[in-house]
Amino acid sequence: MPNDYVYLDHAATTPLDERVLDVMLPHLSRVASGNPSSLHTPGAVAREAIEEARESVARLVGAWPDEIVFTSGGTESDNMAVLGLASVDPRKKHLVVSAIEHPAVRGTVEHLEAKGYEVTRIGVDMDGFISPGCFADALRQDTALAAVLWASNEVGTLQPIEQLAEICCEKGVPLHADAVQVAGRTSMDVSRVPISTLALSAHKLYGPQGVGALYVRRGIKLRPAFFGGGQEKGLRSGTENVAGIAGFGVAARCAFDELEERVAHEETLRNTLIRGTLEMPCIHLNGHRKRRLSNNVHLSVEGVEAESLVLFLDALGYAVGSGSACASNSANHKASPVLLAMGRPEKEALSAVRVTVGKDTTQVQIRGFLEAFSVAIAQLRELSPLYASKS
Amino acid sequence: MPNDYVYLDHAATTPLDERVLDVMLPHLSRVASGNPSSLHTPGAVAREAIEEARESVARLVGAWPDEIVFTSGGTESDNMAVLGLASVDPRKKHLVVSAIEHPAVRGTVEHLEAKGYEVTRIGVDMDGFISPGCFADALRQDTALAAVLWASNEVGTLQPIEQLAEICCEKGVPLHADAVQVAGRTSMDVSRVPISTLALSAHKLYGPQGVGALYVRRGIKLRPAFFGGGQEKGLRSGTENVAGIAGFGVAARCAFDELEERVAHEETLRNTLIRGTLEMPCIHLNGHRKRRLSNNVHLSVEGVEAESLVLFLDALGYAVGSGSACASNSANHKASPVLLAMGRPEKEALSAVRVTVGKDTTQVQIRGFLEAFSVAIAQLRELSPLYASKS
Amino acid sequence: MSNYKPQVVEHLVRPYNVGEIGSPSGIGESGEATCGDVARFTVRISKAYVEDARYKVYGCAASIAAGSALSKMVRGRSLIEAAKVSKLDIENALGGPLPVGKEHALVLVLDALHKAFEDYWNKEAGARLVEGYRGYEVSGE
Amino acid sequence: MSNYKPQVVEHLVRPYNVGEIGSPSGIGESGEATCGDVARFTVRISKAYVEDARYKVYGCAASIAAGSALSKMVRGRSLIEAAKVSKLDIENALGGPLPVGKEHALVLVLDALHKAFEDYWNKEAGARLVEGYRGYEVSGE
Ligand SMILES: Cc1ncc(COP(=O)(O)O)c(C=O)c1O
Ligand SMILES: Cc1ncc(COP(=O)(O)O)c(C=O)c1O
Repeated sequence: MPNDYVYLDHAATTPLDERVLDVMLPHLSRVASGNPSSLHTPGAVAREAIEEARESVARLVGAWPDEIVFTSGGTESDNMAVLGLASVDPRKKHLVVSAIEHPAVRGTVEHLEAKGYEVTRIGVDMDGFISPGCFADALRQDTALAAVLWASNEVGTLQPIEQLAEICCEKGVPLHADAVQVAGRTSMDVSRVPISTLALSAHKLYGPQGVGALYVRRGIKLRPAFFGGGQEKGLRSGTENVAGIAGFGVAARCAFDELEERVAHEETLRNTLIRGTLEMPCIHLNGHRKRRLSNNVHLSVEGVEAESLVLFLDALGYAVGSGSACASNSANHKASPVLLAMGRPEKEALSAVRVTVGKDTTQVQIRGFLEAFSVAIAQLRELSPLYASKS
Repeated sequence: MPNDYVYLDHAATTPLDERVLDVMLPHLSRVASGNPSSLHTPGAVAREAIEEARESVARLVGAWPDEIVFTSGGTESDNMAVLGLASVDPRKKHLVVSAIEHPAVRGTVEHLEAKGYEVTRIGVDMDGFISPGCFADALRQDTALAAVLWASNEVGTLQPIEQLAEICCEKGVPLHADAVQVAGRTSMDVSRVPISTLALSAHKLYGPQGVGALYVRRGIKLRPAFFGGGQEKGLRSGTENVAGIAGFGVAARCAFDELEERVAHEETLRNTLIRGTLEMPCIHLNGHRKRRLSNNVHLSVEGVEAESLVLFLDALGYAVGSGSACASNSANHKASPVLLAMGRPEKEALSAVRVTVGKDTTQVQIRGFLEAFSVAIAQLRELSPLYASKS
Repeated sequence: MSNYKPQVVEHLVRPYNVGEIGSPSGIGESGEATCGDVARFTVRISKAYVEDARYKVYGCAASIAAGSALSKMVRGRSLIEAAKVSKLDIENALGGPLPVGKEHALVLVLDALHKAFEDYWNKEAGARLVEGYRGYEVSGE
Repeated sequence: MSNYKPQVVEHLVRPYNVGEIGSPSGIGESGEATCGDVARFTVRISKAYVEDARYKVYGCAASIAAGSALSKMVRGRSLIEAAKVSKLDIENALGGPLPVGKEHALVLVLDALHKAFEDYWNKEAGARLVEGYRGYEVSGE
């Protein structure tokens, strides 16, 4: 990769913050941390690092430290929450989810569906919002849990989570919120918003990959994700990833401390991007113009297929995402179910790219990107038998 | 920790090899790897790092790269294997395990037992060996899987895994082997030994914590551990811990390349330790004198309680383990079930410490340790109302 | 750059023979917009030689690169040689096998080219020439 | 050093008043070897003062440190003062609360000491003194 390569795919993963690495390194050295379960000094050092990180992560979301369970990432957190909440009361066999969940929730819900659960999927409008009314109507006496993607990893739409949480609270249904994308991009306070569980992932906020957390409200008893040594109060056995968890802690602390400036910075860049791209012909913004993640621009580019655009931009020195990163490496390109749920035609869904800025992205980079983008789509459209017929 | 602090608890976790860190660092930098699912160059860099690591891990155990699934550690690998093999054929509701499994297998099996599985636990002799005869007799038509701890994380005993695997193969029962402790300490070749699944953990062989692997023999179809983006051929969704996996790869490669010298070095130190400690009064070696892990010395020290000995040695500058690291941080000290299964009285089981050397441990350190050890036990025995009565 | 060889990216960014020939000897299309990929070849044939071949593709990088490479290989060749170009030939021109799951790109562009040839034969050379050509047992696929 | 305060480790490595007094005024034991911890106190009492107090412990670091700290606190004190030493006093001497799950150590050593006192009273001072002492409503636990 050339030195001036520009990374604009922060929704897929973020570069590691140097401050995070600094805190991780002592735990990755030869005289390093021990196993946090060990009694001796290296063990105690490791244990302290974990508890410090727990406090930082708890602060980021407004939780008590004892409500934070460290996991191997957002996917594990989502799985643990959905399976865990579903098995709290075995008589309840109904689930409510949005139609645009991340695969980590969607897949787990499908697994439960195959095991006999009934699932209500709440549709979304053309901006990607679920209607609180429909949501409320879907909740039943036998609803084991509701799950809502707080901010979409694809189109960036922010759901009215407080309102949805209140509805769940009134109806006595536990709510799981996937906050992987929104953490560090909006102020969060689970002490005020009655969410039951909340999934987080370190690598989406400048922390390391392979580390996540699940917030579990006091009083909620999930079943363990793994059986074993009884770590994380028995909920998540396995020797802790000390360096990774310590890194997550710093990442969470920085995200908390710098929240406002980051959001302001990202929004400025995002708006420049939106304005700049929408000036180009036949490009549509997906998701709501304002009520979206501070860093997310999601575009349908007529006449251009997403993969070739992503690779073209890569060749020009810019990394962007095509639809959801998780699915984009699969052999057959499939249209994003999220865009389909938003009522977009399949062809448009295949022409979607996601540009996500980060705290260190600059205006200069954005200007450069807009130029590259217009070159790329012009050339690919010249190539396209579908677009040519229009011009 | 003082600079000359000596770490002799390699069974709990190992210090990170500098060569491992060197390979991890580029993935932990600001211009770092992307999400391996992304199409662009940072994504491709990440993906390549993972596939290279997969080859190294495969080579360590004699597998094909496509038989290696990366996980978040040994605990996850054990859980995935036991739950996965158990659900291959839902008509088979019988499990066979040794009585001295690691909690990651023991706990998962207990979970299945609570769900209606019948479990046969094969006892061990006073050295910790299970008898192949008893093992063979326990396997039935409806046995879903057998699980055996190849090398005990506590007493270090090496099971006759090849023989047990042959027995399983003849009876058509899949065998899961927990190789977390033995990997890098014995040459392994799953292409010759008919094991179905094999659990590995990076942090036990100088790799990072929070990374593991499960070998899954071709043709065996496990159910997914997590649902989500479909990573690791759908078996283990979640954004990959790229730095960690890359680190595991180097750790595995070094372990493979240096196997013989490491084993020889460790055995020399281990034997010095065994000789030195057994010269002291009223100390017993647990596990077989020879057929044990190259780095493991497990002792019962009469009249001394394990926790106070571990902390005493820690104060003198030496880290050792008390029984199993996993359990040693729990509030109430419980006797190790492994020692109880080996027929030891409860009191002796509470007096057990584990000294485990590593590839970088030196003879000078061992001599220093033996002195510290004799000081510590002398002083603690002077304190002990149980031992005093003897002398 | 995905698992693609650098040659694929090179063809993606600087493709050969993009476009459409005005009043071509033959036109061929393959693929379906709704499932992802569409290719169109236009060819000018003169004295059984491919004087010009131009293509358009809507689709993944592999399809674009395959179209580019194929167009380059058939230009200036005899019809018979051109029709013999195989999937393997394209892959070789692209630096080796395409990533798993991307092989459809080869079929897509070959299909479009072959249809353009057939269109030419149908329109220009009439039934006799088609028969004659078939007699050579050339199989492009 | 676990979650223990440094003071605990200090007492573990350099404990005070370890041992047994020959022909003591009182002996007290608590705990059970099979469940982990045993403590034994021997005391020499003279004119209602604790002239000497020595202890032995088989058990975790907390128990050893608690015994050491307790023995130090009661030596040279009046019996009444000595019997008043509380769990909290020991914890303070050890730098603060013990880790969760380790509080039993305090009970263990106080039990042994109180039994040693009772043993002394029973043997030496007779029923009257015990009554008198009880009259003060001192509660060591
Ligand atoms: C909304 C959302 N949820 C869950 C995940 C999964 O998190 P992880 O990549 O840590 O497994 C992601 C990212 O991939 C995400 O964007
Ligand atoms: C034999 C054995 N199996 C499994 C594990 C669990 O591995 P991990 O610590 O990576 O979860 C360990 C170590 O804790 C072990 O020693």
